Amino acid sequence: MTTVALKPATMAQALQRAMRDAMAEDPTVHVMGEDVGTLGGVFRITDGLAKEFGEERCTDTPLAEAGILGAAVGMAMYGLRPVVEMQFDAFAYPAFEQLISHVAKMRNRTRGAMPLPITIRVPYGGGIGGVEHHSDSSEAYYVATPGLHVVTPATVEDAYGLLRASIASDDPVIFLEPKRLYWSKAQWDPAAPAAVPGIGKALVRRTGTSATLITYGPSLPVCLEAAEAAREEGWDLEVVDLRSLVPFDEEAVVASVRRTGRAVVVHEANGFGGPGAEIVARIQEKCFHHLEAPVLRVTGFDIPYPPPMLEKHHLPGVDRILDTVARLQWEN
Amino acid sequence: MTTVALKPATMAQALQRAMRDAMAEDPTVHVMGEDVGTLGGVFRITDGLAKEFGEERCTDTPLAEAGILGAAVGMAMYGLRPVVEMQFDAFAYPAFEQLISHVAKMRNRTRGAMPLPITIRVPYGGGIGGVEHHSDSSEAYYVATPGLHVVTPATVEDAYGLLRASIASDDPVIFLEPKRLYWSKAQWDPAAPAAVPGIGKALVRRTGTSATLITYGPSLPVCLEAAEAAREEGWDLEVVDLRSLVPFDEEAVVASVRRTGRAVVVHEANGFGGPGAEIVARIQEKCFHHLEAPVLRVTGFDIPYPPPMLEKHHLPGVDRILDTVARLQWEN
Amino acid sequence: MTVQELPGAGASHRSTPPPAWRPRTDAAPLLPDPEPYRVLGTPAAEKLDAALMRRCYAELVRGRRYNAQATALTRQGRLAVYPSTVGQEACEIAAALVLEEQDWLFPSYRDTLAAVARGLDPVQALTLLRGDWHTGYDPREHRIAPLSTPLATQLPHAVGLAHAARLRGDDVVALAMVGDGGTSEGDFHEALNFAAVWQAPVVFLVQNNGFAISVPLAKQTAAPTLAHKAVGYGMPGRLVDGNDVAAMHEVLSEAVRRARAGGGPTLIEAVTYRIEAHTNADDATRYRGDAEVEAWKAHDPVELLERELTARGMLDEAGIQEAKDAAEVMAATLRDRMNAEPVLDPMDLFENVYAEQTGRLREQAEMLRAELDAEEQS
Amino acid sequence: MTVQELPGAGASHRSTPPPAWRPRTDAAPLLPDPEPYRVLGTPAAEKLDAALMRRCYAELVRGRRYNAQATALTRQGRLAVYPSTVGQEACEIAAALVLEEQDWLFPSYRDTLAAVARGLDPVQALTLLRGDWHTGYDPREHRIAPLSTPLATQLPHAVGLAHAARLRGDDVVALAMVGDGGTSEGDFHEALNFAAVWQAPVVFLVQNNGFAISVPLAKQTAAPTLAHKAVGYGMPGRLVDGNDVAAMHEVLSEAVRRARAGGGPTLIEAVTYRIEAHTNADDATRYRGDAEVEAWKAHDPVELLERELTARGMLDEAGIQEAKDAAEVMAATLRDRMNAEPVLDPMDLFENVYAEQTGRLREQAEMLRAELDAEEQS
Ligand SMILES: Cc1ncc(C[n+]2csc(CCOP(=O)(O)OP(=O)(O)O)c2C)c(N)n1
Ligand SMILES: Cc1ncc(C[n+]2csc(CCOP(=O)(O)OP(=O)(O)O)c2C)c(N)n1
Ligand SMILES: [Mg+2]
Ligand SMILES: [Mg+2]
Repeated sequence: MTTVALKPATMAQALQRAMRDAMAEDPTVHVMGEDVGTLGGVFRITDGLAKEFGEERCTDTPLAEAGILGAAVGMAMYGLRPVVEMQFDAFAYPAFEQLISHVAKMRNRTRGAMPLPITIRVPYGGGIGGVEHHSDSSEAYYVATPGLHVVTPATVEDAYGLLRASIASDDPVIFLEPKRLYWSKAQWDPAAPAAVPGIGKALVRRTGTSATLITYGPSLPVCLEAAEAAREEGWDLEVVDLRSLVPFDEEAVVASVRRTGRAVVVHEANGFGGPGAEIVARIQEKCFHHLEAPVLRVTGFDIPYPPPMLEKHHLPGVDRILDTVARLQWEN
Repeated sequence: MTTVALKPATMAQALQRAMRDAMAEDPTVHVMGEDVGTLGGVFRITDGLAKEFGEERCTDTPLAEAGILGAAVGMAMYGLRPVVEMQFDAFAYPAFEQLISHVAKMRNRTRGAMPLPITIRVPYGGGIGGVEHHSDSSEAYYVATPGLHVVTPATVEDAYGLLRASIASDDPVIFLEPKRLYWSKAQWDPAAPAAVPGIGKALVRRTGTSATLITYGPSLPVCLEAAEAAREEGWDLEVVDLRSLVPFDEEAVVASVRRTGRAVVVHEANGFGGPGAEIVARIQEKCFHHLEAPVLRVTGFDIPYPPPMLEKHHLPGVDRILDTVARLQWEN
Repeated sequence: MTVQELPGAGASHRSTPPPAWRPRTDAAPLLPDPEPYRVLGTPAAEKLDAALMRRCYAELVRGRRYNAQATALTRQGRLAVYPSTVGQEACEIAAALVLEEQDWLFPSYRDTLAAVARGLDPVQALTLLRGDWHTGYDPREHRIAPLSTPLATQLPHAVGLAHAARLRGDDVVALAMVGDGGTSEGDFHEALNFAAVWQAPVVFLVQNNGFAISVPLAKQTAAPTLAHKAVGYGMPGRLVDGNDVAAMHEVLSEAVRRARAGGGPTLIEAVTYRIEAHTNADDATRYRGDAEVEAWKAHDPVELLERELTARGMLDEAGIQEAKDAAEVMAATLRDRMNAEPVLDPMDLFENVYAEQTGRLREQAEMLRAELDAEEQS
Repeated sequence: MTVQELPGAGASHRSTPPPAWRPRTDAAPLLPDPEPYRVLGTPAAEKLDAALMRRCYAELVRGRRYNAQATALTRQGRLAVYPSTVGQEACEIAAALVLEEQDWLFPSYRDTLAAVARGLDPVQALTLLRGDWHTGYDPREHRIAPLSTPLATQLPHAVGLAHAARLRGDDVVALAMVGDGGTSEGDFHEALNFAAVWQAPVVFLVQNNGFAISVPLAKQTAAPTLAHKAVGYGMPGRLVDGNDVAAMHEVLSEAVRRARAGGGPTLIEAVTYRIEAHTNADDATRYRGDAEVEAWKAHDPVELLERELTARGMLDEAGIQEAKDAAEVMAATLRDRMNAEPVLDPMDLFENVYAEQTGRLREQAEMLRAELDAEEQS
C-alpha cells in the first residue's frame, strides 16, 4: 500500500492528463481539432499537448468539422487512433453525415475488417451562460445511432478513467464532456491516476431505499444534492450514475429500481425523444412488477436551449427533482 | 351528396397531387431538390411539376443538401414556402446543422418574428432492397429536436392530406415518406381529394379490445396484417396510426391503452433511443394503473441497416409482432 | 514526324471532342488582382467624395467607440461576451453603408457593428451577447438576419433570400459576412456555388482578419488568397485592403451594383486584422506576438482615413472633435441603457417553439408556472 | 496631381500594409489549361509507350465487357443495381494503373471497375450492388476503401489516410474519385482544403461525365471548368480528356509522382460522358437527347485507343482478338460466379456492430435465433 499525494484537481486537468498519458503510451494517438494546438483548446483541455508531442500529434485543423471527422476516419483507416475535439456541442452537427454514415457503420459495413478507434470529444450541456448554439445536450442523436459508444463522466476520476478507456476502445466513442463540470474539483492524484474502468458500467453513487435517481454527466451533482435535501422529506434516495449511455448498464439500473420500487430519470437534454425515454422504457419492461409508481423524468423542457438569463428555469434543479419524487405515489 | 369517381391511386400519385394543388393555390410554394425538376425525382414524386409551374417553381438544385436546406431557409425568410426533397433518408444528414441550428430554432430565436414554413420531404425506411445508406429510419433525430414537426403518412389519403397540411403549416415539418408504400394503392379520387386534416391527430385504424398496437408509416400495413392474424390466436387488437410523431397525440394513445390495458409499439427504426421509447415512457406514466403488462416494442434491431438480402430479418414482421403480443402476460 | 504523317493516321483515328468540352466562361476576369486594392494613400484618393468620406469617418469613430464601450460592458458584467471589431471597423462600416433600405445584411456573430451602422439599435444588437433573448430585433424590420454563431451557415440563407427576391422581381441585394476561418466550412462552398449557378444578387464579404480564434490563416488555407476561391465558382473575386474604408466602399458598392443589375454574385476578401483578442474571454498572447499587432496598429483604419482627409483638407480639428463627441454621446447612452437590467418572462420559454403550443409544452409551462408561483409565495 | 504632391500629404498619411498581405503563392501555375489535355490523335501520341498502351487497351476492352456483363446481371436479377461506366473506362482504368501496390484507391459508388482493374475480385467488388454485405472485401488487403455511396464523403478519408501515412513516413499516395455532382458537396471543399493545408499526398480525380443523375453540369456549377476549383485551395488543377487513356495515364501519373515526392495534392478534372443511364433503374431519355449521346459515342475511349494503336502499328487484328477473348473469359467467369446464390448468415447481423456484442444485441440475437429455429422446425 502506497500513500498517494491527493491534490485538488479539476475535471479539465484530468481530461488533459488522460490525453497526455495516452499519447505518451501509444504513438498512434493523435489529437486534432479547432484551436487544440497552440491555444490548447478554448477550454484548455488540450493545453500543452502540442508543445510536448509536437503539432503533428496535436493538430490545429482548418475550421471544418466534417473535414476534421472525415480526415480522422482516414487516419484511423491507416491505423492511427485519432482523438477529435468538437469545440462545442452544436458545432459537431456539421460532421453528422460523416458520423452516422461512416464512423458508426464502418466496422459493420466492412464486416469487422476496418474498425475505427476514434474518440470524439464533445463539450456539452448548459449552465455556463453560453450564447445560443453553445449549450446543446445532443446525446439523443448519438444514443439513437448503433455503432457508437456514448460515454460521459461526472467526476474528476471518471473524466480520466473513462477518457483513457474511450481512447483505448477499438470502437468509435462519443465522449461527452459536461462543460459546467470542467472546473469542478476533487482530490485526485495526477501522478497515480486511478485504474481505468471499462466502458459500460454504471455506478451507484449513493445508496438509498426510497427511490432511485438515474442520471449522468452534468446532472449527477444536482441529483446528489437533491438526495441530500430529500432526507429532510424522509426519502432515502439512491443515485445511479450511468457513465455510459451506450452500452447501457441495464443490470445496474434494473437492480436498483427493483430494490427501491420507484425511479426518476434526470437529464438536461430535452425530454421528448431524449435518452431518458429509453431508460424509462426499459425499466418499466424489466421492473414491471416491482414498480410502485410510474417512472418519471426530470429533463430540460422541449424547447430550443434558452438564453443564459433564462437557463436556470430550463435546467433540472433540486426543487424540480424533489417535486417529481413527491409525485411517485407515496400514498399507495 | 355527390358521387365521386374513386380510382386506384398510389401514394406516389397522391403526394404529387398534393404538391401540385398546393403550388396551384399558393404562388409562394416552391419545390426544390436534387433531380426534382426535369426528372421528376428519382421516385417521380415531383413528376410534371417543373413542366406545369416552370423550373423556377420546381428547381433542380446543385448536389449539396446543406446548401439546399440553407437556401430554403433564406427563401422562407423572404416569404416563400419551400418544399425541399431530400433524395434518401441518409442524404439528409449533410443538412443536419442547418436543420438543428436554424430550421428548428428560427421561430424561437427571433421570438416569433421569423417563422420558417419549410416542408422537408424525406423518403425513409427500408424494405425496398436498397443498398446501404438508402434505407435508414432516421426519425429519432428529428423527434428529439424541438421546433420541428414530424409527420408520416401510411395511407394514400393521408399522403395527400398530411402533405397539404404540412405545406400549409407555418412551422418546419419533416415529412417522412415511407418508401416502400410509394406504390401502395387505394381507391382515391384525385379530382376531389379528401379534406386536409391538421397535423397532430392519430387515428384508430382498427378497433380492438385485447391490446393496442401503436405504429406509423411503413409499419401500419404490417400491424393491420398482424391484427388480422391475431384473431386466430384469440386476440382482438386495436391499431393506432400516429400519423405525426411531433406533435404526439398522447390523448388518442392513452385513451386506447386505457381501454385495452396492453400495448406494443411497432416501428422500423432502431429500438434503442428510437421514437418508440418516448411512446412507451408516456404510456407507462399516463396509464400506470391500467396496464396489465409492460408496454413492449417491436422495432428494427440496434444495428446499422442491413444489406437487402438480410433486411427481412431486421424489419418488424407479423410473426415478431404476434410473438411480442404473446408476451403481454395474458396469464395474469 | 507528326501524327498526321503516320501511315494510316488520318481524320479517321482522330475524333472531335463533343462541344460540352469548352470552358463556358473565361477565368481571367474572375481572378483577383495580386495586391489588395487600396485608395487611401494612393493616387486613387484624388477622387474621394468628401461628403461620403466624412460620413465614413464619423461612422468609423463611432464604431471604434462602440467597440470600446462594448468591451467595457463585458468587464462590468453587462455583456456576457463581446467579439471585438477593433481594427476591422472599415469593413463593418462599409458593409452597412453600401446597402439600400430594401437590401439585406447577413452578419456573423462578430458583426454587431455592421448591424448598428445599418441603423439597428445597439441594445437590440447586443441582446444575444448580453445573455438576453437570442435575437433582440425583428430581422424583417431592418432587413438584418439574426447574428449567426454557427460559422458560414448564414451564407446559404443570404443566397436563398436573394434568389427569392429575384424570383419575385424585387430589387434586393443580400450582403453576407463571414470570417477567414468560416471559408473552410462546407456551407461556404455550397452557398457560393448556389449563388453562382442561380446568379443570385449576393455579395460575399470575407473579413480575413488573420485568425480563426488562435488559428492563423496559413493553417486555414494554402490558397494564394481567399479571393481566389471565387474562380472555382465562376464568380469574380476581389482582394481589397480591409482597413481602407474608401477602397472597401468602392469595391463593395461595385459588387452590390453588379448584383443589383443582374450580374450575379461577387466574392470579396478584405484583408484586415483583429487587433484585440477573439473575444474578451480569449488570451491572444498565447498565439501571436506583439510585433504583428503593432505593425497592424500602424495601419489603423480610423487613422488611415483621418490622415488622408486631414491631409486633403477635407477634415479639420473641429470635424474630428465633432465625430468624437457624437461617439461619446452614443457610448454614454449605450452604457446607461445597458445598465438597466433586462426583464425576461420565464414563461416566454414556451412561446414561439411552434406557431401553436403543443400539449407537452402546455404541460411544461404549467409546471414552471406553478414553480414560479410557489417561489413567489415563499 | 498625385497624392504625394498634395500639401501636407507625405509619408505620414500613408502606411505600409503589414507583410501578411502578400499572396503566399502565385496563382498562375495552379490554373488548368483552357483545353482538356489530349494525347491520342495529337502529336503527343508520338511518344506512346507501346507496352503500356497495349496493357491499357486490354484493360479497356475488359472494362467495357465488365460493364456490359454487370448490366446484364441486373436484367437477370443477379445484381440489384449497377451504375455503369460505359464511356468512362479510360478514367477507371487509368486510375487503377497509376497506383503502386502500397497506394490507396478511394472509389465512389460508380467505380467498381477501377477497383476491379486494381486487382479486386469482381464478385467482391459487386457484393454491395448485389444486395449482399455492404463491403465484400477487406479494404486493407487491396488498399481499396469501401465504395462510397454518400457522395464526396470518401474524399476527407483519402486525405486523412494519406496524411497519416506521411506522418508515419510511409510512401503512400491516395487517389480519390468523385463525380461532377459530388464537387458541389461541402465534403469536397473541406477535403481539398485539408489536403492543401497539410500538403497531403492525395490526387483528386473528378470524372465530369456531364450529369449528376438528371442534372447537367450547367445546373451544377458556373465555374469555367471544375479543374478551376483547384486554385481556391492552392493546388494545381488539370483538365484532361477523360476518354483519352493515354492522356489520363500521363496526367494522373504526374500527379501521383508529385504527391509521392512531397509536392502535395492535385485536382484533376477528366471530361468524359456517361453513355448509359445513371443506373439500370434510371431512364436517361427523360433528361437528354440522343444527339448528345451519339456525339460522345463517336469519341469512345476504347475506339480512340484502338484506332491510334492500329494506325501506329502497335496493335493488330490478332491483338484485338486476344483482348476480346480475355474479356469474354472474364465475363463468363463472372456470370457463372454471380449465378451462385450467396449464402448469408442472418446471425451475422449482430456481429461487428461493436468489437464486443453489447447486452441488448445479445438479447436481439437470441430472439432472431429462436425465430430462425422455429422457422426451421415448421
Ligand atoms: C460551425 C462552427 N464551428 C466552430 C465554431 C466555434 N468558433 C466560433 S468563432 C471561431 C473562429 C472564427 O474564425 P473566423 O471565421 O476567421 O472569424 P473571426 O472570429 O475571425 O471573425 C470558431 C472556431 C462555430 N461558431 N461554428
Ligand atoms: C450525399 C448524397 N446525396 C445524394 C445522393 C444520391 N445520388 C446518388 S448518385 C447521385 C448523382 C451523382 O452525380 P455525380 O457526382 O456526377 O456522379 P456520377 O453519378 O455521374 O458518377 C445522387 C444525387 C448520394 N448518394 N449522396
Ligand atoms: Mg478570422
Ligand atoms: Mg456525373
